[in-house]
Amino acid sequence: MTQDLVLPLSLLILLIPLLSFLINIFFGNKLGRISGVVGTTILGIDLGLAIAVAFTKLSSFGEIHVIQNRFEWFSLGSQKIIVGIGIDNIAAIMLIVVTLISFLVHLFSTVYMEGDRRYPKFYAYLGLFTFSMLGIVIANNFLFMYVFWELVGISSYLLIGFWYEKNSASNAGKKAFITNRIGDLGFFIGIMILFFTYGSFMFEDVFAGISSGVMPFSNPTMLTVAGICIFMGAMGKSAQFPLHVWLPDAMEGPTPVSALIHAATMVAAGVYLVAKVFAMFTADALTFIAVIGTITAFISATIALTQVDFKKVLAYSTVSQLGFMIMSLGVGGYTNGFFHLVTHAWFKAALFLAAGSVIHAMHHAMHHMHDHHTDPQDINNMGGLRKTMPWTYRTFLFVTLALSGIPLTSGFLSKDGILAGTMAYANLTGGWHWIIPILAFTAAGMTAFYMFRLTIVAFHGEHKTEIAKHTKENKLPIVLPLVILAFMSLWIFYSPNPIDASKGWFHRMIVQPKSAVPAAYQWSFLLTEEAAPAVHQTGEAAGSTEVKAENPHEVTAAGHTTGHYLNKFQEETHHFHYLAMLLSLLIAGSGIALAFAIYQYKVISADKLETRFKFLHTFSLNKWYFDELYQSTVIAGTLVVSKSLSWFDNYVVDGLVNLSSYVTRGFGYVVGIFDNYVIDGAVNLAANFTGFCGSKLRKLQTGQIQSYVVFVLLGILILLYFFI
Amino acid sequence: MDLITIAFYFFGALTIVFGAVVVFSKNIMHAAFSLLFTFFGIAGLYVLLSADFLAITQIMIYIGGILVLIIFGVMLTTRITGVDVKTGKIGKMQLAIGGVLSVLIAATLIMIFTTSAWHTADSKPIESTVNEIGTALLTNYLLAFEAASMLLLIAIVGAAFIARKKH
Amino acid sequence: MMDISDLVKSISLFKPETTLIVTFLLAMMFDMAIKKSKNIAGYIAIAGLVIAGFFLFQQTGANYKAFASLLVVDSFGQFLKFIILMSSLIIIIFSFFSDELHNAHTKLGEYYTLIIGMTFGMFLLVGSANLIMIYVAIETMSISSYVLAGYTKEVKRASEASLKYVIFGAISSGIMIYGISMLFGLTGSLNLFEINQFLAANKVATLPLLLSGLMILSGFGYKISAVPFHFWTPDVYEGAPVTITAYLSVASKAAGFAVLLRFFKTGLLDSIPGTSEAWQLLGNIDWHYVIAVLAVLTMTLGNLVALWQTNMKRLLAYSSIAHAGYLMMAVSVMNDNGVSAVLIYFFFYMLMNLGAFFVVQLVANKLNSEDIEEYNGLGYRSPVLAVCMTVFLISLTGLPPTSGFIGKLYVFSSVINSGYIWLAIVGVLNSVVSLYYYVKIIRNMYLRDVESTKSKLVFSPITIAIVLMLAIPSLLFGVYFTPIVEWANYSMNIFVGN
Amino acid sequence: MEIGLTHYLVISAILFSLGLYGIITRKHAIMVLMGLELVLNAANINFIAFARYGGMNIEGHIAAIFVIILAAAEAAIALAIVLNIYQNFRHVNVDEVDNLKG
Amino acid sequence: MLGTMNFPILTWITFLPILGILIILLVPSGKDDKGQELSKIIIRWVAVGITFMQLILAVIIYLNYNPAMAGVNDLKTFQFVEKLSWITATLPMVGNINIEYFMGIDGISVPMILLTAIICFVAVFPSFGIKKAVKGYFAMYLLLDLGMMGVFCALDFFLFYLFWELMLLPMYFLIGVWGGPRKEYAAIKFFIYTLVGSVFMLLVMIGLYHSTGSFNLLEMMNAANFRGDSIFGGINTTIRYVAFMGLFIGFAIKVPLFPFHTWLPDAHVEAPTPISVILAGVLLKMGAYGMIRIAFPIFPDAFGYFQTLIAWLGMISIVYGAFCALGQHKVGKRDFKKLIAYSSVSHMGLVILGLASMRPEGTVGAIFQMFNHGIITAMLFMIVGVIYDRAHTRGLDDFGGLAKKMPIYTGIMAVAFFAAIGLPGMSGFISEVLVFLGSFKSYPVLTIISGLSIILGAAYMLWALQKIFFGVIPEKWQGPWDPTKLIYKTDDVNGLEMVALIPLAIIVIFLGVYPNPILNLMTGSVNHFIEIMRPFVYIGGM
Repeated sequence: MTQDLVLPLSLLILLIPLLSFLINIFFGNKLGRISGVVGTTILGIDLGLAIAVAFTKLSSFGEIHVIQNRFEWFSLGSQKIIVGIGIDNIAAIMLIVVTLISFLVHLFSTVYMEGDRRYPKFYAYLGLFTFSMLGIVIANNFLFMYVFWELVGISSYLLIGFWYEKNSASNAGKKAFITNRIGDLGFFIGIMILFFTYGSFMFEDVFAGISSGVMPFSNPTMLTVAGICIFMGAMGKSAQFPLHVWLPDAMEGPTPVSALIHAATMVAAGVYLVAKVFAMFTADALTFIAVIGTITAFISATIALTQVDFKKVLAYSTVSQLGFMIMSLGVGGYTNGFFHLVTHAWFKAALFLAAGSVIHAMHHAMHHMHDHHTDPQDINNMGGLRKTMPWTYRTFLFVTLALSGIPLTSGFLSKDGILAGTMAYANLTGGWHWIIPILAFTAAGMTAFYMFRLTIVAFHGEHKTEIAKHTKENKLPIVLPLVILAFMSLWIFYSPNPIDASKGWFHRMIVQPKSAVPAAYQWSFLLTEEAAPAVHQTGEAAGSTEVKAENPHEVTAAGHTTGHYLNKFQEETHHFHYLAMLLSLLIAGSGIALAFAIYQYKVISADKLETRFKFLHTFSLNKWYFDELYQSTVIAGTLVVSKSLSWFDNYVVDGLVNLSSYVTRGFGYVVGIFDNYVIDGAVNLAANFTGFCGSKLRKLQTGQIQSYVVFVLLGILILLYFFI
Repeated sequence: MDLITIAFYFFGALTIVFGAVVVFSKNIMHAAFSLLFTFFGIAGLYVLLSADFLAITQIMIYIGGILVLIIFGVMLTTRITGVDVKTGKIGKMQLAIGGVLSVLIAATLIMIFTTSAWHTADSKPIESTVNEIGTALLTNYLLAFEAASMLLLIAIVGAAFIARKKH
Repeated sequence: MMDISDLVKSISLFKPETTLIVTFLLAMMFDMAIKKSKNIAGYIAIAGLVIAGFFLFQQTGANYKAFASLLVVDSFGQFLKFIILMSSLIIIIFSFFSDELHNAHTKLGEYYTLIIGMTFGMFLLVGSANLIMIYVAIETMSISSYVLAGYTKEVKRASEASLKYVIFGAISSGIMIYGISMLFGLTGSLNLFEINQFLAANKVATLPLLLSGLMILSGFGYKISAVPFHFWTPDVYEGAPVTITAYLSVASKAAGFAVLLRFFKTGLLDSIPGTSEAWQLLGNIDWHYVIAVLAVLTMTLGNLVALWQTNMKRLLAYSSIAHAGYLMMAVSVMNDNGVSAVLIYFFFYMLMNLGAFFVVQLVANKLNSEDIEEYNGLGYRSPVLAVCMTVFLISLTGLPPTSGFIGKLYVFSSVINSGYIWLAIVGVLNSVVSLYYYVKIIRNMYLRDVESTKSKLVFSPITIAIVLMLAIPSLLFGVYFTPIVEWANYSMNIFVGN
Repeated sequence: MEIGLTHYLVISAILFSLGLYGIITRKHAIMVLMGLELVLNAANINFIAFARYGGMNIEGHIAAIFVIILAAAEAAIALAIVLNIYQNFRHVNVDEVDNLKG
Repeated sequence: MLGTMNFPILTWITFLPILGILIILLVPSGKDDKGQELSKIIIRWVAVGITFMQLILAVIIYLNYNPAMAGVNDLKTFQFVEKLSWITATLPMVGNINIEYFMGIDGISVPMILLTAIICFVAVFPSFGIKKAVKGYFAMYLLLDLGMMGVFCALDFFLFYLFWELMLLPMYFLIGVWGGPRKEYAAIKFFIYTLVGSVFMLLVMIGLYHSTGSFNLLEMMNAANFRGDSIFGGINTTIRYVAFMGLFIGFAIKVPLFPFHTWLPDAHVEAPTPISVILAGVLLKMGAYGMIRIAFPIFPDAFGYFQTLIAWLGMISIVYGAFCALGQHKVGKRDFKKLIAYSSVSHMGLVILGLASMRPEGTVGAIFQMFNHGIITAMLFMIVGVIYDRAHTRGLDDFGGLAKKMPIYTGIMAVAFFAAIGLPGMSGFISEVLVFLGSFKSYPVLTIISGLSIILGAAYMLWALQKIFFGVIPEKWQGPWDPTKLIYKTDDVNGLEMVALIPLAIIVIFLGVYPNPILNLMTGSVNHFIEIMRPFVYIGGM
């Protein structure tokens, strides 16, 4: 495939899902059951194309930074609105991620959504979503980014609220959309600042502008502000603290949707955005990003510890992992952050689809038993599914390992890189920044714990209910995607070395872009050794269709030992690589062990722990007093944090969100009252006053002629003395 | 004090006193007859102002015409046979307002009359005005004179129509 | 002193008025002679008016101080005389269709006769240039109108109207004549031209001049219903027969404005050459301001009180007070532009106001009521009439594309051109207020009682034709008004002598 | 003190005010008309006085004559109307003739 | 090319409704029920025919319009110009009074003419539901159409004013006769409110006439034409500021801009569906159009003086309108139309903000927003009309779960709602973005605050969407239709409604993807306009 074909094909990839949308929305009712097949087929074609394009890009043109075009969307006379599409390496990989997961979800849904009244519509929405998501992927400018950003939001809204008969579903959809819009506002303000300053929406123009030293409002702080504003968009989409509240609610949507949108792709869009515009973030902005990511990762991990809803656990886990990615990008670990995005996409999609599989099976069992009250998503109703659903269990277990960061999985590779990056970062910057790796490691440990808690409670042991006993393994269209996704979580896809990804193709292809921010406002350790020329090249090439970035191979060739790394940070990361690996293995291992101890082998009774935590003095009477006390300080302490953070999340953060929504609505109410009574009141008052004057003046007309004469005479006298 | 002065004060007093009786009297017949004296006083003032023709006209038209008309009016609209020739009670408020207003107007007018300079000229030798008036009415004021005749015609037609009983 | 040639010329220029006198006499005689015809006097009156109109037309271009300066014949007067003539004509035609009048009397001889008499009085008033002449003319028209207002004499409210009118009118003219006597005392003359010369040559005391001016204004003001001389207006308009109400609201107002303008321009204009932009008035009194204040009072009171009216005639009475206010705004600028605006406004005002009253009359014929509630659903009961009424009301409000808007346009134009922005603002706000009560009628006609079960009202085609003949020009002049403007511009020069 | 213009004017002013007072305060319509006559006569005194002291200006006399004529005509009409009121209301109290108002 | 022909196309497009009115008035009303029904049908289709012909003329104008010619203040570059002497009379002080029949269009008016033609055409179809006094209704409808078209074509202030006022009465009747329960109040409120605005305009118009000796708008835009001693002569004088404010308030009432907006919710709530459509679709645009065409270029100095205030008012309108719409879920009866009415306040505030920015992006965005808001809000009101026809209620609480019963309707509705909240792919997005981009350059802080509307808009629109379409269908919707028992009809949209709605939806989406057909029309004119204003205005930033 030649380079010229890449863009037309990308466009085709973008538009094919739209076709699916159009077919299903307009002819869905006629197609009926076939719409699923149509959608899946179309996505299959799309996937094929995406693979072709991505392979072409990565294999043949890997050294070309981005293959892109630019064209005028519309013009305002002299001011032209230039947009375009572009495929760089991360876009190429994202193409595969999106189309593959979308394809698998399509496939999965043919069974899962079977029998739904709005089956064709579901496929239509999926098509719309895929279209929008692909649009984000291939956008090479802020405007398109924003356009598809919004479209993704709306398709997410439609899909979350797909079962709109449930109030909770439509509420969740609304909440998701509006929370996202808050982030989008920031995003939009950021775009305005950049457009205002650099006169273009194109990434390359903006970066060129920044590197030439032009600052928004001639103030470098404003560049940080612009960066944070752009990042706000990512916070909304990627459910970062404090805008993360919508994601757990979004689980009201059908589970395949959760897999596609709220696990693998859409929520990753924020991370993708940060990666795309990584070059424009200043040191301050990056710090902000890192802190937000860390907080998110930690808080949601602790919350996930105690959730009982199958999907909620996964949802918080997703938030937590997104936090990891954002954190990684924030500390400067560009490659690892994006790497985690990709690996996470596979195994989190697998987890959700597995969850879907379980729920589907539970539903069927309930249906079979004529039970309509049990919560099919409560893990305490499951248990022992290992026996009834072996394939689901196996894949689930494997991807759980991946998520927990156990060697031989992709998750191990990416998470390890992130953790090393945080340590490198803390080491380079020092001070309170050490909190970031500490929290990151804690969160990683908790991840392992809660994932295994989930696995054990749901799949191991005995059937906790009759329903669980009656579950059956699902059909192939459900199982196959699980297997494929689990398979994708093997280390081998990314690096030949199961413990070090840096030698793999991924790290070779995904190279941290050169920061466009002038050195004064950027971490010194993120700056590449050689500076100016590459930038100029970018600037000159602004008009052409493609831009050659600095080629890492050339650097490697030209440089020597330290020059192997692009910058100080990568070098430092490499130093911490093994330490981080060791630590993370240790922590993950103990997490898993603890989970097994509590839930599998019941060495420590979870119930008792909770009870004793609540009634501490009864604990003291217990004969395993010391033993338990020792144990409980760790676990119960964690529980306390978890509970309180969960409470905090539910009541304070969510409460704040709700409060702000109440305040907003209340304000709306007050404004409404104000409008009714003050503004309109003033208008009516003027009218009434006029009428009042009229009614008073009318009294002069007494009907008695003599009083008229009095008025005339008085009038003359008054006029006389008035005009004298 | 010469005769003219005495005459002025006499006629002036006649005019004002009876004028006051006209407006203050409770009995309408008293008022009507007081009006006669007022008109007479005014005619006297005219004489003092060398307006001989006007004085005669005043007596003839006003006393002879208008006043008789008024008395007829009184008689036609008031039940003579009854005792109700009084003009009825008037609200105190109305009286007060009327009083204050009249006093204000009088004060204003007198203030203006006493302080302002009026167009004055040396008088020509005084002779009978009849000639001059006659000439003026048929030359300079011919149109007004004719118009007045038209007006009287209209008034006759109108008054006759209104006063006529239903046919 | 008047010489013979002056007299001959004067008499030749007096032909329209002479015609009216002859008509008056003929109408009276024929009415007595021919008993059978109810409207014979009316037909004669129409003929007389037409002939008078012809003679009036002949005077085009004349500029003459007739009858030893008692009367001025000029194009300004000619315009307003035409207005008066036309409204007399229209009113007589209206009267043919007035059930109110025909039910009250078997014969209407005096009625038509008095209308001619009143027309005669107004003709005199329009041309008068002598204070005595003005007094005589005002009395001539007043005396006719007192009788006409109470023409349906068995009707209580008509007789009440007539009483109030006569008392108020007599007192106003009494005050006016007292003012005239003071002006005479100040200037030693009754002739406006001589007064003008005297004032130009001598300095007179301000206070008596102001007082006499205000007292004279009370005489004019009562004719044009300016606040505070307006009090008779609502009561008399409500009580009088509709035709007379309409007549009073147009013709006698026209005469009043004529004399008002002539008094100021002829009597008080400082005729230094080249001051046609804005009249400099003699006597150290800011008459612009006086009239402007009266204008504001007049239109504000008229509009505000009109808001509360439920009787159509009374409502239109207050509306006519308000319109007097607008007109006075144009008077207050005291320049030729203002005069032109008054003339233009008057022409359109005649069309729309007479039209509105005629509709009131027709409705009253059928429904025996002038209550605004009776108009409910009129738009469905008699579509053509209601549409025409809407045109008149919109025109009275002064919205395009009706002629009323053009009138307002010119009035505001003259005001703004003279820099009285505040006055213009008060004026437009007033017209907003006026919208409310005019629209109230439209509302009743169309918005109320929509699916009415009441029967359709059928009017004779000829009455509909008459209404249309007033409504269509009201609309047409709203989009093409050049002839009227040209005519008014031709006529705006008030003859001031040499 | 020499009797001058002002003396007459003062009489006129008082007469004028008296007339107005009568108009304002009397109930009986004919009394109101009498007040009106006083007003007109006050004006006439002015005319004549100004004529006398303004160089025997005959215009003042003419004016006075017209006032008298018109007063007569007006009185005739007014009385006719008052009679008509009497026919309709059976009284002539002007302040009670107030059906039209507001 | 038609543009060079002598065919007076503007006259035709403006006065075509007269023909329709005449035909309608001549249609006999029919003797019996059948005859009456027939006459109603004829009247309706006459209206369809006339508006369709207008639409065709508008398209012809559009196709023959040359975007390269700017117009604004330059007679030579105006197109389809018709200039005839209309009123000439001599006046003593100002010389000749010259009123011209002067029509012509430039890039600012073409989109508006197109919009008017489209909206008037589609709004005829919901009018088929009008049952009483059909003849009067359509006569008034066409008269309104005439007035609106005329406003956008006129280049003579007098002519403009004539058309401007011409719309008042038909609108009064259309709301007052065919409106809802409080129609009288709403109608008179509309009437008086707008009259207050236009009388000030009248005064300024007269003043301008006296200052320039002409009613020609283009001449008024040239400072050289003002006589030095005239009231509006000179520059930066207080009287010019006052006059500008007079004009501005006159137009702001129509827009409607906070705090002159309170007539709008009432008028919308009470007006029948097609009239709401026209009101929101075209009438509101006239205010903003008047500002661009008259107030700003004639008083550029005063505009510069008040620019920041205007931007503030725009911002307040945006946020305030959005809050009021949001507040609708608590205040009084939750009326669907009121919600949309307030959203109009918010969206039109955006237009003002864009204009106040005096940037090409902002101004083009503002005009495009006028066009888009016209189309989108027209859709929204028709959508309300559809359920109102079925349920005879607009209370948001009366609905629920309609998505199940009326899927097509829900689809169209979703398009309209998403367009209203500025979703990309819909035309509203483009204009919103352009306005914000422009205003951010001049007024960054105000723009950011205005950005709140992005969130609030989503909040109230989605809330309404949820109320109506999601959840379960209330009891009263189930079972056969019976208005007496509050059981509503739940047929999906019918053909007639589709004819009205689908074209609009297509326009919205098409322009959202490819806005050039409209943007290209106006860029030339807008840039020229900005150039004229440039010396006087604050353009902020860098």
